[in-house]
Amino acid sequence: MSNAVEGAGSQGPGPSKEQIQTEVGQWLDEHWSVDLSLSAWRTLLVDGGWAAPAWPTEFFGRAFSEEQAAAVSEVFVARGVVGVAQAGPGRLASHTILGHGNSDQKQRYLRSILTGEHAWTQLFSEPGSGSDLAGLTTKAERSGDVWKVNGQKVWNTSAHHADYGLLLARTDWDLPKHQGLSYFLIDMRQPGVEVRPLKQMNGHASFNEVFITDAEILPIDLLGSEGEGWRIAATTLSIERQGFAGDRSGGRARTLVGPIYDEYRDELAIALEPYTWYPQRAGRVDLALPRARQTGAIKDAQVRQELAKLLCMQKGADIAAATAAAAKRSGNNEVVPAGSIGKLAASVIARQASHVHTLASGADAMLAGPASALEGIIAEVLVSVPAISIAGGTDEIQKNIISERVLELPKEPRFDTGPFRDVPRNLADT
Amino acid sequence: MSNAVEGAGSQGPGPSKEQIQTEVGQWLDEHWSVDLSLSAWRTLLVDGGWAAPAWPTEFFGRAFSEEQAAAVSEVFVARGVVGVAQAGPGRLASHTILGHGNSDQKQRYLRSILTGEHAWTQLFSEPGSGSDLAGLTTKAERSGDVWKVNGQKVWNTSAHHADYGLLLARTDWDLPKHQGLSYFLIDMRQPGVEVRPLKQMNGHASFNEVFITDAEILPIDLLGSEGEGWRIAATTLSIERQGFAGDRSGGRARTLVGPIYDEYRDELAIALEPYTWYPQRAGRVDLALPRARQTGAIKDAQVRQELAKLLCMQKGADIAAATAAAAKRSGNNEVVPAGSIGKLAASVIARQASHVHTLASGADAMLAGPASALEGIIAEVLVSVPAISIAGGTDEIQKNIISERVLELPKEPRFDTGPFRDVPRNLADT
Amino acid sequence: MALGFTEDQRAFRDVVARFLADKSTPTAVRELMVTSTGYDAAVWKQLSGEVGLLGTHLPEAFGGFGFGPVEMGIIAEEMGRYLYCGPFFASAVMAGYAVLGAGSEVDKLRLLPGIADGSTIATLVLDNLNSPDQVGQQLGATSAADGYQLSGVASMVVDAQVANLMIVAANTPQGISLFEVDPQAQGVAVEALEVLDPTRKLCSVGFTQTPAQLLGEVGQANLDPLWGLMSTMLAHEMIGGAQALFASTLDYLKLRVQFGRAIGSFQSLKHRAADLLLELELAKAATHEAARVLATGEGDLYAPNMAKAMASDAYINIAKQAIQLRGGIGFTWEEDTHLWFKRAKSSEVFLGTSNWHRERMMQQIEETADV
Amino acid sequence: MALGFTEDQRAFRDVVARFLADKSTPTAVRELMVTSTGYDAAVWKQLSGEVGLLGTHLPEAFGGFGFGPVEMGIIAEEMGRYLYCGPFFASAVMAGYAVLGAGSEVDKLRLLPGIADGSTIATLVLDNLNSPDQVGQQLGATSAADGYQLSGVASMVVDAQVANLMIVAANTPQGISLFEVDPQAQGVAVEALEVLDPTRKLCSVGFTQTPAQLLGEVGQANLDPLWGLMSTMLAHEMIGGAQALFASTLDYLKLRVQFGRAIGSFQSLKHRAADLLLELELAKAATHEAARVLATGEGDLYAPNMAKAMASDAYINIAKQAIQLRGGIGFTWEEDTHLWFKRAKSSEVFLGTSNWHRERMMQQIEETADV
Repeated sequence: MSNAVEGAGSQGPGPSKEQIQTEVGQWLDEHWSVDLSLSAWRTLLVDGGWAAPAWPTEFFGRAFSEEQAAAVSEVFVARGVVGVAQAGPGRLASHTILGHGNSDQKQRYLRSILTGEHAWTQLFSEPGSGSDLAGLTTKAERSGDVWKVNGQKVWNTSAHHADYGLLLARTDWDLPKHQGLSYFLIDMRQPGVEVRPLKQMNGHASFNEVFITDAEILPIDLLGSEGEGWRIAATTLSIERQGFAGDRSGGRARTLVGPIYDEYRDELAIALEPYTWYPQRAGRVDLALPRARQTGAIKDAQVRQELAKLLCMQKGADIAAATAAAAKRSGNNEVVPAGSIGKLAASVIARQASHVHTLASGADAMLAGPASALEGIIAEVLVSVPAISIAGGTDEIQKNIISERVLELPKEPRFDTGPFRDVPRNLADT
Repeated sequence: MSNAVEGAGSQGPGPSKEQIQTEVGQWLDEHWSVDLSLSAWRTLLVDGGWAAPAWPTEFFGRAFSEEQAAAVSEVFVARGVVGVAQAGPGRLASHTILGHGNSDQKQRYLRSILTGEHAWTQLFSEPGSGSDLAGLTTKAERSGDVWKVNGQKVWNTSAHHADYGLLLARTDWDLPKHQGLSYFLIDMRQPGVEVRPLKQMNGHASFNEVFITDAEILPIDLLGSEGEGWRIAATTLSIERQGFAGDRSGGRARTLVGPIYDEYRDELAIALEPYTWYPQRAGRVDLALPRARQTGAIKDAQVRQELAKLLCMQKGADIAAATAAAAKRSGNNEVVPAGSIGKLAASVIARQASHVHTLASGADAMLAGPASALEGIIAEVLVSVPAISIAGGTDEIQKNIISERVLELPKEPRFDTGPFRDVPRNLADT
Repeated sequence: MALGFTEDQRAFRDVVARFLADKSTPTAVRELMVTSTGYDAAVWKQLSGEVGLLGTHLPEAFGGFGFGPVEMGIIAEEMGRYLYCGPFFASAVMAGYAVLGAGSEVDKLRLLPGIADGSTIATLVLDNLNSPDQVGQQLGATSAADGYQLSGVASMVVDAQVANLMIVAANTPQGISLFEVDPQAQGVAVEALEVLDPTRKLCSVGFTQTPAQLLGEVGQANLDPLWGLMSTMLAHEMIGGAQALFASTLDYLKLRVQFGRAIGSFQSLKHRAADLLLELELAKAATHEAARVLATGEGDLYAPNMAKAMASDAYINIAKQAIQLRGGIGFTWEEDTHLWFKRAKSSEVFLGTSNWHRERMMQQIEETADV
Repeated sequence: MALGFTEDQRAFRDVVARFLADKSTPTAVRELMVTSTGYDAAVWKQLSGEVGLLGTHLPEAFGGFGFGPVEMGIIAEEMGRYLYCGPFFASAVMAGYAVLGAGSEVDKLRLLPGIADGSTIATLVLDNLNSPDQVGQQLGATSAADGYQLSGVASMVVDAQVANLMIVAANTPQGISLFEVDPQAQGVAVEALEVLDPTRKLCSVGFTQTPAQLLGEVGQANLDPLWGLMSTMLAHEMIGGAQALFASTLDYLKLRVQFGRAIGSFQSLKHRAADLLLELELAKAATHEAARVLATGEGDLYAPNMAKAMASDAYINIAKQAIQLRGGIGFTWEEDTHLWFKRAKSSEVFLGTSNWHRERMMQQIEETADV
């Protein structure tokens, strides 16, 4: 699925890379200072038109192509200049609004996303609809001049910092499930919205639950038309699948000196906090061999076999992904679609890595915390890996996708195509 | 499912074990001779009422209970007396006819099954209906005074020796699939029936294909009523699942001396021929450790692990089966039903055994035939094991049974409940 | 001894299960696992007094009930099922069997009645939990004027934080010996450790010239049979836990609806459940067999190794699937699945990995063959 | 060298595939596999002449085309896909690479042009097919007046029944050396063996004081790189076969109806297909990577080991499922699946099992680390 925003920005040839870099360089000479506050600097950036050069000219951008925008980023990175607020769900919000919002909505929301003034969260999943996202049951009903919303959301990253939410809710129960959903922009700072942290089995609380009770949304905050929710959500999900780079400073922000960097590092730390355990969730393949050497388990023939299997799978997956990417760049589509297969590979690899770490540690794997192996990293791997085959679409869903879309095997029979009102669902959702 | 025949025979207490054994002993003293021909001896047996003492008195039996019949067998085994023809599909035929036939059918068929004069085969499976047996498409249509049959059957053990067949055919295409089947006794020695051996990937030809073209069956050879076929087939299948003991002489027939034993051994050899590779199909777990010692692979840490896993599984399965059997004997039904689980275990064990044999042999596993490892047994294991998870109900079917009947998970949605005429099926079957 | 359980044994299991179902609820487990002692003293008292489980395996002469590994296995299995938090495994199983195996009559008379009635909470101090062959490398004993002195560190000791008796395996010039140590004695340092599985507390235990009393004869501690008994009991604990998780997961599959159908109607999940049942049933059979072998002395010497390897693999596979089949919910702290998952994970490496047990099994098969 | 294949390479693959699709049909395979020679001389002639594949990997100076392991891998992959029966692997791959690696310039000029144009059918005689470390235990060479004399037996030699040139690895006091032997020479005994996979013929080859000519320098035969090349080509053959079976199995799943639906609509079979695709894709990636590493000299030394281990596991898993998913039909002789199954099975143990290759890989990782 192509990115709605990048599509919008790719118009005409415009200035050359050199022209762009000269212009932005001069502008930075005049405006950039490490002594500015983050918000003051980003306001300058937005007003100067350099905040999001790939965006349309009407909305803070310059309608630059991907290459042209990259030329701008290059200069920013080279000079260690802090960019706009990019990390976390704000990016999902800006791209979705840019793709599907009306002018009023773009005017009201986009600027504060770029400056970082307002933070966002995504309100899609529910306890009763995980793999079956379109089966969600949060209700939005017109009541006089407003939409009244009731329901419960879950897996909401950064919801406790959010000012606004991207809300998917059911507005029509008589249509088939995908057709009865609408997409709203909801004010999180209202009494009907309660955010509670959701602790995971590994002790982290990267997500929240959000309880919505008679929360209100103005009609002007319906994104797109009523019933268009699923189509718009697809945009948000496709951007989410691209992942996000977090720090766009090329890593330099970590070491640069100046007040704005301090502020930026704080912002980044908050934005990245939910993801600190993600490398452990992936199994820390990088540590498998060193750890086996450290404990001496490398001398065990079983461990060698399991480690070799792990390294083989990792190598195969790396090459397969790189080959697919290279083929995509060169316009050759012979290669098997990489997304779901890569995700499935990541699950298998993480589980094998966890197995190897277990074998390499032996009884030491009973310990946890900073005093345990590799300052607790091994223990965190062991209790985090179960998440990788669930988050972002379970392995089962990936296998459905692979078998149906890649291998073209027949679809599962469906039991949820009639009016949503009549579709069997979880007791709690009725 | 209880055995229709044994149920029929279990009436009243009757004579004691001692009385029975005295009586049969005396009778044997008078009649048994190793110089008789097999058919002469079995005719005596049938006429004397000792051929099938558990059968009803009207049909060659004495209505003995299971224990009483066992008392008779005990004497036969002790004296090395040859019993009635028991091996192979004849047993399926006699038990099914006894359970569901009318008096005329019992009179016409049962005697020659006991004497061994007539051999039988089972004509159930078809190329287009394997796992889905009830989806068979062999047609039987009334045409004047006879049923005309057309279709193709497969996996018919001993069909090339058979005089008669147990035929399941569709007589009504407008009923749901299980209801449109009827059960026939068909004369195999007629022009419309062609039997061809079916060679397997391991080189054996244990089964046949049977091509039926305008074969004729008299109305008196419809077993039960029209449309009762599936119900009656269940009896045949339940007897088949009990397995058959082959040689009922307790192994003594192999060594005893006399003309009747020579004839008996020939009969047995023919009956057992299709099954010579069955131990290899099960993986020859018994040879895994000796073979690993023979090749020296026992010193390889990987082989030791895989071998240990194999022995663990085998031990677990043995104990589980023995525990289930003990519990069944003592009337304790707490234990998980053993059938499908045991069959599934056999598949897993055979595959692991094949893996161990492969590892233990290394490159020598490329060879086959009498000059290869263990006189070709290892090679036969490697190309026979794939059958164990297919024959007698695939692993997939066993898992359906376990998950639905044992674990009580919901059933698969069905697409074949309407009139059979409208059920999607294989191109060749339409 | 016949296969399967007698009626008495089944009734005994019911008693144990009812007690634990009442006392060791997930709520109780969650409360206890964050305490420093890790157990409920009142429940411990009932366990020893009213229900009388702690001396099940000990001869009546030493205050026990004179039952064998089968009955002890029943307790361990139910404790695993209900995730019992408390020093049963450390005191009754580990220390109890250690004293029973190595102690002199006098030692047993002195130590076992307390273990049996619960007034003593003992633990077994091993300086290696991977293999009996590696025990004794970190802990040494030297003979002193009035007995022995211990020095060294055991990096992981189960439930040492509540022990008032330590049975310590240490090396001597004559070989590995078992010693009795008072945790209050000079030079004993007990330090609680952060653990992956908070339902099984671990401490490091250090000794510095700590006075110790020899049990039995010096250098005569044979850890192999003890390891077999402990592994067999651990295997029971594991199949108990595996059964609990399997049952709760089946319930979830029947209840949870996605795409308009119970997820338990999806064939891939049904078949996975069947695969897990098979693995569980084989592991259960092997585990009960190990108890029977230990009780009767008849059967394969390596039955405990089989049991530990199979129970361990089955438990961890079921635990992984218990989370996976629940989706995101299964990864939350609120859901109870992770409590069993972590017990599965810690049990997987406690007293030797599956690989180690399989290797041990093959060694024993080959030794037997060489004779 | 970039990832993926160039347009030229893809076009080359098409040529090879079209040729084999035409010549190596299942019908042809079934006919050839029951002959004593095991190949079709006319096809062999076209293969060398018209299509010119046999010298793909040999330098132009020796009558070849000067391409590398990537192109050779393409041929091997397609041959595996179409189950080509003939001495390509023995002559071009095994003997060809052996001479290329160990022979002197003179040796190469004498031997390679014949291999390249197909007039020579060569084979490599190894007295052990499990590991290069075990080669030389059954075959020995002693120097004689006019060269060397060979004695001993190689129990399995690929396609020796049709070879008119043997390259023999034998032990000498200076170490393993390669020799050139005329199969017609004195003391050579070639005996056809009954094989599990009739598409790959094997013979035992015995030598009794057979005259032999040394290739290159005595004791300088380094079998490791040769083994890596052969393993990489075998891995290609295997992923080719695996792809053929996977594709035909998918077709079957879409076509076969049971219970009123295509069996490919059953979720457990769909998920199994997805699992197999994943395994296949990773094995393919690793196999193509091994060819690239050999072609460029850049990358992991143990890439061939990875390739053989992964291709082998993927092929045998797919082959097992190709039978299972076809049910009883898949077990019949008439159905073609078993032809590939048997090739998978023989490839699994040819040139080292997966376990051996993984162990070799770890040895190389550890050796590198020690430097």
